[in-house]
Amino acid sequence: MNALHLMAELIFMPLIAFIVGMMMVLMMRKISARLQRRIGPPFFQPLYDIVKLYGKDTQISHGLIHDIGIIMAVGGYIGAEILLPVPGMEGIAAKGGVITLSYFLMIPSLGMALGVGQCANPNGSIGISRALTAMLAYDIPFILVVFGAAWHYQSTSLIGMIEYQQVHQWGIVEMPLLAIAGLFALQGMLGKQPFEIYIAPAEIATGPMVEMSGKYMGGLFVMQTFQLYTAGVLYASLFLGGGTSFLTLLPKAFLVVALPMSIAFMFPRYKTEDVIRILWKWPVMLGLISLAFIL
Amino acid sequence: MRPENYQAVKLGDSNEYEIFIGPNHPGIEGNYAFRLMLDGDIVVSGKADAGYLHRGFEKLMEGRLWIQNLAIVPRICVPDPAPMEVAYSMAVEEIMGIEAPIRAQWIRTMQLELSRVAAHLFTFGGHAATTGMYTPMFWGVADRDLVLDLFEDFTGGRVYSIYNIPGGVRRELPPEFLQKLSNLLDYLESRQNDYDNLLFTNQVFVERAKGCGALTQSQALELSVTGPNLRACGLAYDVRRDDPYLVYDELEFDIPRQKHGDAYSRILVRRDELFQSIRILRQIIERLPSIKGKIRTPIPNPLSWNVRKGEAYARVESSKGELAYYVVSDGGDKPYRVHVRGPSSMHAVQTLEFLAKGARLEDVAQIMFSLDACPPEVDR
Amino acid sequence: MNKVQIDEILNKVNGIKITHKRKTRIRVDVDADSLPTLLELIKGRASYIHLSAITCVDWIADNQFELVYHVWSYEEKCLISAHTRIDRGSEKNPAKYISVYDLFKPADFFERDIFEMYGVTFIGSPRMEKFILTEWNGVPPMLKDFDAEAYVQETFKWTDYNPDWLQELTDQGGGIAVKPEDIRTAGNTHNMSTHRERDKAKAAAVKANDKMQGWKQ
Amino acid sequence: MKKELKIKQKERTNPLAHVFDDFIRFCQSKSLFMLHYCTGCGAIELPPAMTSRFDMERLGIQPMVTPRQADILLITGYVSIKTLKRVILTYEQMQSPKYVIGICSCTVNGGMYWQSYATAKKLNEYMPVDVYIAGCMPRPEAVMAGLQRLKDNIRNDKKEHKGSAWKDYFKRYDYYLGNQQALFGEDWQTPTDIIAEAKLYGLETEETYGKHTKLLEKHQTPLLPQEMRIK
Amino acid sequence: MTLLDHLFIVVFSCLIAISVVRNLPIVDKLAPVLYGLILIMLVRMASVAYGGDAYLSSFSLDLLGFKMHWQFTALSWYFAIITLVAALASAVFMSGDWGRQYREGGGNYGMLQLALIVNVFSMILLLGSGDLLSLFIGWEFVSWASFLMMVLSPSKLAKKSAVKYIVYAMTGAMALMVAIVMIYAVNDSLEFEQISIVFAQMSGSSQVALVLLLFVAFAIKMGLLPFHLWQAVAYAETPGPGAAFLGAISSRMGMFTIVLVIVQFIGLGGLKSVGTSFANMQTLLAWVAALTTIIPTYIALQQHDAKRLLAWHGVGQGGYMLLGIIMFDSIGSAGGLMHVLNHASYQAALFMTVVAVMYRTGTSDLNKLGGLVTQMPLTFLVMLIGIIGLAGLPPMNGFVSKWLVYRSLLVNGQPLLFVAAVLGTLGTILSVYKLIHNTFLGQLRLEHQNVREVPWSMLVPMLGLSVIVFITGFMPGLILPWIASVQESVGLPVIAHHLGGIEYAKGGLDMIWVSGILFYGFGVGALIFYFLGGKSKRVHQYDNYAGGHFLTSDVRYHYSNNFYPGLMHLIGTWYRGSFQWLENSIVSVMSFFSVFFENIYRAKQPVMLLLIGVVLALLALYRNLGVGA
Repeated sequence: MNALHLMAELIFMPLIAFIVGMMMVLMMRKISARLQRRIGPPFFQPLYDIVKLYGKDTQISHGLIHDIGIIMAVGGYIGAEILLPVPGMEGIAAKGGVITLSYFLMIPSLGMALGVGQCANPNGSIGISRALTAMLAYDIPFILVVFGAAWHYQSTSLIGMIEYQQVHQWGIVEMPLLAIAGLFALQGMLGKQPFEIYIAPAEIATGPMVEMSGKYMGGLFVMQTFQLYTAGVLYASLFLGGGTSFLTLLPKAFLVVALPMSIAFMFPRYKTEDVIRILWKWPVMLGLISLAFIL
Repeated sequence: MRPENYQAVKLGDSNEYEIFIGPNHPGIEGNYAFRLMLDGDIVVSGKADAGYLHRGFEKLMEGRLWIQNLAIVPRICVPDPAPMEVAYSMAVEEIMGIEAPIRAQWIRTMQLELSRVAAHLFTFGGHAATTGMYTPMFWGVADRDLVLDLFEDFTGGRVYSIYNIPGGVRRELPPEFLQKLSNLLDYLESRQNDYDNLLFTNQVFVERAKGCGALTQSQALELSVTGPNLRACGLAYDVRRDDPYLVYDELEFDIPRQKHGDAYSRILVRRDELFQSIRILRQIIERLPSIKGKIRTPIPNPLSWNVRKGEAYARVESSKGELAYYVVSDGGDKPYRVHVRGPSSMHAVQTLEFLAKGARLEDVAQIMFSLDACPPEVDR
Repeated sequence: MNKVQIDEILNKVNGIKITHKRKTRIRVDVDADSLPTLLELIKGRASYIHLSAITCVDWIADNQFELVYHVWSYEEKCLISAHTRIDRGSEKNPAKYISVYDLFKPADFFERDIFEMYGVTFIGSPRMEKFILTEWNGVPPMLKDFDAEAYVQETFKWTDYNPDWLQELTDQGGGIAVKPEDIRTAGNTHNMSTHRERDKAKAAAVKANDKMQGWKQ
Repeated sequence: MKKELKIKQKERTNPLAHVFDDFIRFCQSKSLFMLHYCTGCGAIELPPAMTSRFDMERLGIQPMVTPRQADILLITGYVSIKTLKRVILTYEQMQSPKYVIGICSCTVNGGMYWQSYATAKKLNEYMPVDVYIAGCMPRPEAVMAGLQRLKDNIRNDKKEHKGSAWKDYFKRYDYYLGNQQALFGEDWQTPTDIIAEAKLYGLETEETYGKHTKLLEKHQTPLLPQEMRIK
Repeated sequence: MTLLDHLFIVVFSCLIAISVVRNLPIVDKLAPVLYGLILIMLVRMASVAYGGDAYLSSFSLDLLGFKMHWQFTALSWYFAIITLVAALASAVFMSGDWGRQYREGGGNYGMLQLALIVNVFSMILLLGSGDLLSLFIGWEFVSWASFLMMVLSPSKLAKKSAVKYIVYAMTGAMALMVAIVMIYAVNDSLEFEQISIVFAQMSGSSQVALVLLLFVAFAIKMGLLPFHLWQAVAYAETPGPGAAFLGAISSRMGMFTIVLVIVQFIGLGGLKSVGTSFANMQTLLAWVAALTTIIPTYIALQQHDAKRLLAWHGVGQGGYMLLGIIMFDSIGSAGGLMHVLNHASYQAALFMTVVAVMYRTGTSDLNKLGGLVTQMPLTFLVMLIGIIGLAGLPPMNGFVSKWLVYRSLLVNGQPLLFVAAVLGTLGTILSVYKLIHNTFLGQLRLEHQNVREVPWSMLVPMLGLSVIVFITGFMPGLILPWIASVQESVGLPVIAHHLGGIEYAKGGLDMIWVSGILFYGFGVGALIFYFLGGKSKRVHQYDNYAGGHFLTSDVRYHYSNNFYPGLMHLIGTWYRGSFQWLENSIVSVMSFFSVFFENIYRAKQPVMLLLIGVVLALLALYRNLGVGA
């Protein structure tokens, strides 16, 4: 890998993630609009929102950690995108592997938690406490899924996993139960209903976002695009055979994101303990059964 | 606020902290506030804080003519304004000793029931939204809009119709109106299945709503809870049936009730009531064409109309519960005293505080919306 | 329970005056002293357990407050309105009455409402504090001698109304054809002349307003 | 007509600055977050405007929960004195560019509550109002039309100067503060330090200060942010 | 005279020097210098950590006919260097203002200094042990030295917990002694090599007994389940830097002996041969380790006191070390061993930050703090680095060792253990966020408005430790050669490493790249933040969203108590239910014993000697009997 190639990857991998992520946000909002018998936002709406938020004339900060929290939240995802291989660009996926990636995905949460913490707003703190609890809930099935996949493909590197699936069959065919468990975990990871406890506007006024204005809010919007993209591409790489080109990868990723979204708007949110209960019951059970087959 | 409010004070040793629900909060219905003292996520105590919508209605009405007041009464409860006009008109009629013509009474009944349909459709969405499900709100409000279209058709106003007047109603129904109404009722009934699947039998929603904010019947009676909230506790009390007004004693309808008194029972009662209202409206559609006659008993020149001395307590069943107007006249051209007894003044203050105590933070908004409290009735 | 039986129970209260207005409405007038007894009696003996409302009426000419307790029975399906009159009190010595909170829990709300709107203190009511008017420092506004209109005219300069956009519209030939103040003066002479004691009340209100100049603290 | 107040703002030297500004203004007009605050009865017509029938989101308008996140403050009807204090607090907590829309006649001049001792009459005495939507209450179509007007104002702000009323609050803070003090008393203070904000963003003019701000300085408890310090 | 002899002499002279001058002011300056000296001695022996031969001591001691000798292998050196760095940091930390405040508060500062050097001395003695008898004596010394430090705190609870500790420690010592006797009985020798020989000769049930006895002895010191109850309270009550030192390294002596005895001489084969193939001793130990990661971590989640919270995490992290080493492969054992150093570095730093906060505010109650980040930013920074390390997130060193453990579990196909380890990590993230949130973030209380950053004498060791946390995370290759030597010396498979991490077929780890990418991400994030967005204005805490309300000063607007209520609704009952009976039963047994041992404690040191004497006499008796038989 020459330096120039690497530089290009460092720039383009997050950029592609951002652009695709914005389309996923648009898709999400369009799906919700259709279910609610509406038209929904125009095509460039996610971009308008982000530019508008970054273009705010004034914004408040509760201190340096508030700023750093947002930097960590966005930066953590930018780092994670480089660990997530896409067709033609592998980034440094060979140096980290899927365990490192799953740890990287916790850094934005921690960053946001720090930033929100300094806002000194209990709504935000409750939101973070719920978000971390939700992380505890969905990470258990998620890590089982990662374990199963890594064991099955005999590799912790996503490149290796994709190669295996390209040669053999897709993961979803070989490990259907694990794939279903993965979808559950995905729903929790995206924080959509019924696992939407940490935003909960009617209870804690959007929780972590309560004191976010201007570019701070913009950072969180950017983070959401990355989040959707990462979830979609990661799941597609683990179970849907990744892709040899963007033309084959992206439809899978969109499909993966569309599935949780279409059920999300049909449900209220669970309480925190029910989230843990549900996520530790069904997906973990499915994952363990599946692991019993794999091992 | 005053500068002294910002001068730092030493905080006590308690680990409880405060959360402000409202006035600017999605978990509050309207411009109202609820201060919670929390320990973890358990509410230690809640304190209602009203007055954000206070306009001094009762004072305003003392300064306006009898007829002028009709313009402002509906504004006391925005989601369900029709019962306000009717109750006020009924009170004035009682003092005057006149009675609205029978056709006007049927039209009033129709207006009240339509308003109830609209209010309940609005409530479902609000209740569901507090648990994080927004789709019923989008559906419910859009369907309510169709009801408002009918209001506009026969009264001229979408929300505030100001259609009643002491002695009757202002205008005759437009042609083909009953056909439109019938079509709307068909449409609403066709949506029943969708709403049931989406909301009333949604497993997650049922799990959230069951047991949330449960009142026993004796607690409800002690707190003067009325309307659907009381019926959800098992007491089939309805002003329409027990203190009949207008033509309700000629109509056939059931009084739905539930046993458990929790949020789920309350929303189920409202759902059933919605369909009972549709049933009543169907009967009205059937019988109204055969009832001919005037729509208004003539009253003197309203600009110099001195209502004779007396007092009246008029009660109607609004979508929230028992609504009453106590009107006192000293024989002048303006009311001497008007007292509005909104059902929410019982639900939104004492009952809410009572139910919030010991509840979970997750449930507070749901409790408030499931009580269907309407803050302007508290503030007036 | 028929009409006779309820009369029998009510007549146990001294000096009671019973008026059967219609089937579901009974008006009773009692002394201030015997009202709690009456409420206790009809709650305990005749199942009137639902306190529908407590209304206060300011009879300024008689220098009295009238308190009306509307109590409903779910079983009898009848509403008793118990009227009583108490002394209106003065600014220094505000009106006092006894709370019925121990009989009816909702009295908490109504008594607090009357407390802040009329200044009547209910002894034994759990929360005699401001609720709706927490940020109002003037006299209780529902009193007849508080002239809201005079107060508004003095506090808000809302009639000299010339926003920029209105000026723009006026320049284009539109705008408000008749000024609000013109309508008001016309309306005053025409509509409000029939008010019996308008001038008297107005003078009293202006006086009261002078006293409460310090409300904006 | 009130005179145009000049603010001491640095000239942008970047040749692309205008293009950027236009782009940002375009995005601002396309994406408006409105605050979820029902101040009065007009709020009842907002759900229809938001939901399936009229669908505000197709215009890029969506509700937001806290003032920090929102761009538009919709004053939906009469504001009682108690609410007005909260509205001012909320307005000051919102981040510029921010827009105020007065819905219903009551925000224009008190409407049918002109007689009421408890409601404020003219909203634009206390904060700059971008668009008034008159009516009691305005229909959802009217609300949408008002919002559309606001969008046009924002987009054409460079030419017509109608979309930046929010600057007026900083430029003529003394006037607004004076009206607030007249209503709430002399020692009225909000936690937001508008003067410091005006200074920081270069929005101060000679009318930012005056006798009312002096009065504020005299009475206020200074609320300075905690500085991070090593020693 | 070998280098090891020099080391012993230096350590001993330091012990003498400090005990002489301990009540003079000069001890402040002297102690760090002396620890530095010992550290230099250790660095001179560094060749052992890079594959060199073990150092043997020329001293030997004949006691009751046993010949005791001492040696320093790569393993000993690895633990020794951690001990000395922790001791040096603690000494510097307490040398300045903290010590002054401690003295003024009525604390016995001289005794604290003495306790520290006694601990270091006894640990070096234990680490250098060359046979089972010197091991046992070192073991006893370490136990009593820790006890000496724990009883320094004047609080009653501290005394009680110290007594509880010594009860446990004596139980462990008894177990160790019986195990030694068992080994001795077979072959009449106390050399380490005898263990594996004896183990092979033993019957099945004796093998189980031996492994269990040894394990109980070491597990008690390390605080492994179910012997975890003594540790957290005892460490948390130890004064200031003493807690940092004990929390960092003291209980890791258990880890040292596990590696030395169980891993090296019984080995994987030995453990697997005990029990059935389905549930052998390795599985048992692995599950003990896994439960040790989970249960104390979730107990930590419930704590209100910052020091207790950290102390419970200290217990929990021990589980990872055992879990890694018990896998017996190159990456797992490397992870377990590396975690000792990593844990020591961030745990000491974290304890010091908490002590620093206590120094300024006088409390470590998490409900009484908040918003200190503006007042004590450097302490906050250290705590941030520390908690990232403790939570095991990149780029700090905790991530590397945990990654190695995870990778090993994955390679060995242990999904349940893997999930257990992740559960522990997630619980750690939850509780460390609670720690930093309740201490440094949120609402600043009135009484803390004038709190300032701690003086440099306290900041320097904290910052130094956090630099270690970061550097060893960024370049784990600095540590990995030591690990490799340790693995070689104890006969484990050796890890293939480079400066950035490890090489491993099908997915390695290169922390330089990983951290680089992370910082690249942060850099881009910062660019976006500072150049694409406008200026932001700092605001006061009252300028905050409160549902449209005015936030006034009488409102407690800081969420601290019962921080994870949702989780507690679910698992809170388990705390009260299933752990309570265990704790109750152990505590009641212990309190019964503690009465007895408290009396012994009152009689003080002679009893300790007496106890050692009794133990040795028993040993001799057994030997004679054995000879006689």
